[in-house]
Amino acid sequence: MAKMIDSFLGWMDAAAENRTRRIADGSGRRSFLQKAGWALVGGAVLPMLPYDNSNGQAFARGLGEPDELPEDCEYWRYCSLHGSLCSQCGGSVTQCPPGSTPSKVAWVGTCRNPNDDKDYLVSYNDCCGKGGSCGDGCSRQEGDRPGYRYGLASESSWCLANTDKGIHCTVAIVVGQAE
Amino acid sequence: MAKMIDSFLGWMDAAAENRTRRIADGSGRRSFLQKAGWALVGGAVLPMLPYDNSNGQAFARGLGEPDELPEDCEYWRYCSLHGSLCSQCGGSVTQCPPGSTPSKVAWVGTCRNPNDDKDYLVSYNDCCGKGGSCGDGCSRQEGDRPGYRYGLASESSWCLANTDKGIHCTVAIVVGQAE
Amino acid sequence: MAKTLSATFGLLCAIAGACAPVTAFAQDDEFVPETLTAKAEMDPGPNVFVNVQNWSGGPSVGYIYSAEDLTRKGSVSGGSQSHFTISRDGTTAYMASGYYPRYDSGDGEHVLQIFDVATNTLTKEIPIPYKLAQYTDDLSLLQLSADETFAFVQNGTPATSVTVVDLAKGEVTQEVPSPGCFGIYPLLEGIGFSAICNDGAFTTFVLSDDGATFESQKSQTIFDPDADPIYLSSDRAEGDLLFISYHGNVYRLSDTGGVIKKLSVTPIADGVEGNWGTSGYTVVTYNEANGILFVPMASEHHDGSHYHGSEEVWAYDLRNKALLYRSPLADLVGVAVTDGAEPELYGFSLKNSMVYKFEVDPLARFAAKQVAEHSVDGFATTLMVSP
Amino acid sequence: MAKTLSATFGLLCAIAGACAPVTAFAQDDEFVPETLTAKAEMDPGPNVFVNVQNWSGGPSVGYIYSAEDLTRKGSVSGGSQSHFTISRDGTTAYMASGYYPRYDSGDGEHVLQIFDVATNTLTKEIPIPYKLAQYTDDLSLLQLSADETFAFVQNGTPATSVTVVDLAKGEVTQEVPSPGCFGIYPLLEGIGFSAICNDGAFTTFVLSDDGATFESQKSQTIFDPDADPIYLSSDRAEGDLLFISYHGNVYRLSDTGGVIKKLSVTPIADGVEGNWGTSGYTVVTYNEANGILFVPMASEHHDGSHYHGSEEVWAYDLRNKALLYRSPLADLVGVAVTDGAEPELYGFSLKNSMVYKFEVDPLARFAAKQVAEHSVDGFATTLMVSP
Repeated sequence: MAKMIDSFLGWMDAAAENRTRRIADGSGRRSFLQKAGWALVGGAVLPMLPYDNSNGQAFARGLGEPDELPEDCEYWRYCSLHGSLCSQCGGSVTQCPPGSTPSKVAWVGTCRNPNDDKDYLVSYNDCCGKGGSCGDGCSRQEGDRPGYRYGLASESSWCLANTDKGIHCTVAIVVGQAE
Repeated sequence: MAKMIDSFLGWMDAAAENRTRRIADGSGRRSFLQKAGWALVGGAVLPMLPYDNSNGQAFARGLGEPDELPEDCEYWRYCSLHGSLCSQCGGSVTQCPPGSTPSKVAWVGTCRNPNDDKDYLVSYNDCCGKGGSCGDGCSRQEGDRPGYRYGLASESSWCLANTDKGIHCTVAIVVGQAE
Repeated sequence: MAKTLSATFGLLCAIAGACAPVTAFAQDDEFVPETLTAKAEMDPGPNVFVNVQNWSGGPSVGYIYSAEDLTRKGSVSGGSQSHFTISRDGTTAYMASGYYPRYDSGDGEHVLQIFDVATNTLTKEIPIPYKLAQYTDDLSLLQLSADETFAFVQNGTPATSVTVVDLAKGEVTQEVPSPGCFGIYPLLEGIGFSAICNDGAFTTFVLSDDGATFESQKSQTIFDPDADPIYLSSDRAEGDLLFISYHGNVYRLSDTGGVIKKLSVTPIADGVEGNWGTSGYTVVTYNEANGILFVPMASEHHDGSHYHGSEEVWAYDLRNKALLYRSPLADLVGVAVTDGAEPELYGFSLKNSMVYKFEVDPLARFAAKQVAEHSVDGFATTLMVSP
Repeated sequence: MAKTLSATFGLLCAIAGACAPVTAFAQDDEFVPETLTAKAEMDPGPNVFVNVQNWSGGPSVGYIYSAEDLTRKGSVSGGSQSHFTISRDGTTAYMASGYYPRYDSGDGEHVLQIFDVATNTLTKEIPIPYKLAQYTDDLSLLQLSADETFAFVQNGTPATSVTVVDLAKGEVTQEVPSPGCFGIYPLLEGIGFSAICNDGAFTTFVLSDDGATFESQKSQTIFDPDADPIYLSSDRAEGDLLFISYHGNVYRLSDTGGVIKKLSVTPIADGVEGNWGTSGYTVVTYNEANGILFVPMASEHHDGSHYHGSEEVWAYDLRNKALLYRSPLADLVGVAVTDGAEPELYGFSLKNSMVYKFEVDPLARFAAKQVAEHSVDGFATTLMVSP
């Protein structure tokens, strides 16, 4: 645990600073902020396919994960999760249930993958635009901080930047390696 | 129980017919229907004071009731209740909680009063226009019928004729004696 | 160092603060970041639908479970106090519900929504008169015409009427007055339906092909609403309509010829000790292949107990008028059985917030035992099974 | 006997059918029918307010209990994901919340609502920018200025800012950008507030008298958000601000002079075996008369456990830096204590859905024991006590 927090702190400080500086590409703070703002709205920076019929099997590349992923709160990538599992209501670990919309913004956790003993950055996106409950809730919230560090704030709705607000469940996307 | 049902049936049939005919005052079915419709919308026929600060002590006249009224589902006048008790959330047996609005329409039950061993007609009005739950729910529903006898249908919202729909709790008003 | 920040600059800063963690990803070559998607379609296969009505000012939900193992596959959501049905082939779902923008005050609107089941998406929303019955759901409160071109929606203000919706055009064709009558039981041919009336008769409404006009016929007295009231719940048996009373009497009715006729009344609890009565909401479900009616029942039933949960589910052979088996399935308030030779029975419990699947053995007098379950959050009284 | 009914006639018939039972009343002379009313005002006396946030698309509710015995006296209801506060005298309640007419899709609006507590009625509704923080409630997310003429509302889109509302005029005077900062801690004089920022500093915003402009000052670093993060929860102690960290370190801060200064840091769990940490949401409450801080605490605290329920509530003498008593009050996530010589402590449990009253004995090292309880339905993280 201590090591993960250390890693997390490192990522929040120098490492993240370095990386974001690289992304910013030296084109000025204001320009970077605009880009970052866009990236944020675009959803966890990564290209987001609108629909996916792979049943969530298209992931786990390079993570050394088993074929069958666990569905309980103790699954490693749920370390900072605060929400209900989309895998229990028609989605998967990385897929929103049919008819719901991934949140444009997310909070982030740093979780230790027991399969390769490395720390990964995990983006926790809410699936939005659908009423009703999903499955069991998880509240591990490791690394959670109040809104003064909003990017780590698991107590916020993350459908807040979507037009359709209804929070249905939460997915956990491995978006990077923590150094 | 059997006696109450008998009484209830009697009231639904000849007795009610006689009474409603008297109310109708011989001025024609269509006219009666219009009056009845008005009475219905006016709230259990009876004059309704908009506000009352008597703490619900203004009732129990002629019912032989004790000063302190019980708050549980087994209280005699709750025989057909299906809802939560307004007395548990700021109202009383006959009073909607502050800031809520009595329903304009109601379903009716026939309950045996153990204090005088008589059967009474009880109007169950929802208190409307307020969100959130009240206290414990009661579901005695004696005499309940499906919507084909809507005036006895405890499975309906009875805020349905109010502008403000939110159902908060239900009161039980003794409006008449059953014969 | 007092300073005045411009709003624009401040907002951008804040976004950067929020997204810095998100924008950081690894440079490691072997790692490929995952992508976030929405699943395009539910997994195929037969489904169980449970309509969870929201009575607290929030969204109602049609939850969709695999009929195989009750895995939750998806859901569709609408407004408050929903009524719900599906097309015969299970590919389309319909929900009539109310939206009250201020929850507890002011005006609202009532709509009929049409959903594509496979994708769980809303495909059409049709405004309907602001008269929708705000009533515990029963399958009889939202029904389709025999050819599934019209929807019939129960109104209650508390005056009762039925809104007729042309599904292709997406518009209301008329409001059929049905004073003192309630429940919608569509005819098997043509555009029309019957309704239960307050005097124990039924009225049958036959509509014109365009849904714009109607003629009605009232039946003889079918049941005694005082002495032997029937539930709204109904199912078809070899083309006839089945109803059941609080006291466990099965009414078999014909609706051919534009009027309801009573074919038989079968007391299923006669001769059974313990004062048994029907118990629940969706209490009538019939397996066609074997002619077996499944009914949730409770002993020592009394005035007011008719919506309580079951003690047992009875398998009653309606062709041979024989009670075959009493399965000890407690706390159910709704049951639905498939029509095949090997019936599958589903049920749910409000008390336990659970939907269940039961295996029924035709060789063991249609005894039922639980084989799967899944939690259901909320207030539900109806369920349906699709192919 | 086919017939066509006119809609008008049908509806009237239906009304008659529905109301016939209602219109029937007795002819007996001695019987006086009861009247149906709404209670005009709550019973007088001090109150406990619990804000139940609705995250499921329905109304949030400020539940009002008698501070005497926790009898439920009333409630006020608003939109989704409410933030809530009351005036110093307890006569006025404020709720900032969101209305989303379609619950799960489309636009909505954010409003600040003002309620008269005595009558439980809405007296004013003020539209605010569609940026309200959709965040687990904390008292710091909706606050009043010292003189109660302005309200400060926390925004989060996730960019953070504060909406300033002139309560008399009923309008928004400005949106103060507070990038990377969160929480509103009003100054004791003038129109202004401080906020906690992402680098462990605070920023203090001093507004003009008309609320239309501001100046801001950033403090030195006050805490380490990585190593010793503080909760949003706060209370005043002799005019100073108290915060507490996940690890049980009390930060005592001054906000006089328009900037936050650190006065002291007091670790309340130092030397106590069992790796104790703070546990809950509303975790900082201070009794002025005796200088006692009450904090819900849990042993073996770890990363992610900071919002769990308490194992104990600690009475800590902040003037003498002494842990006086550890009351075994389990599962609390929020506490509030009165300021008098004989403190009354209130708390609630999400796990048990209960609000509790505890008697605190100043002669027994401020040990607390339960004297009343009442159920609370829903998700609540904040509570307040009024005179």
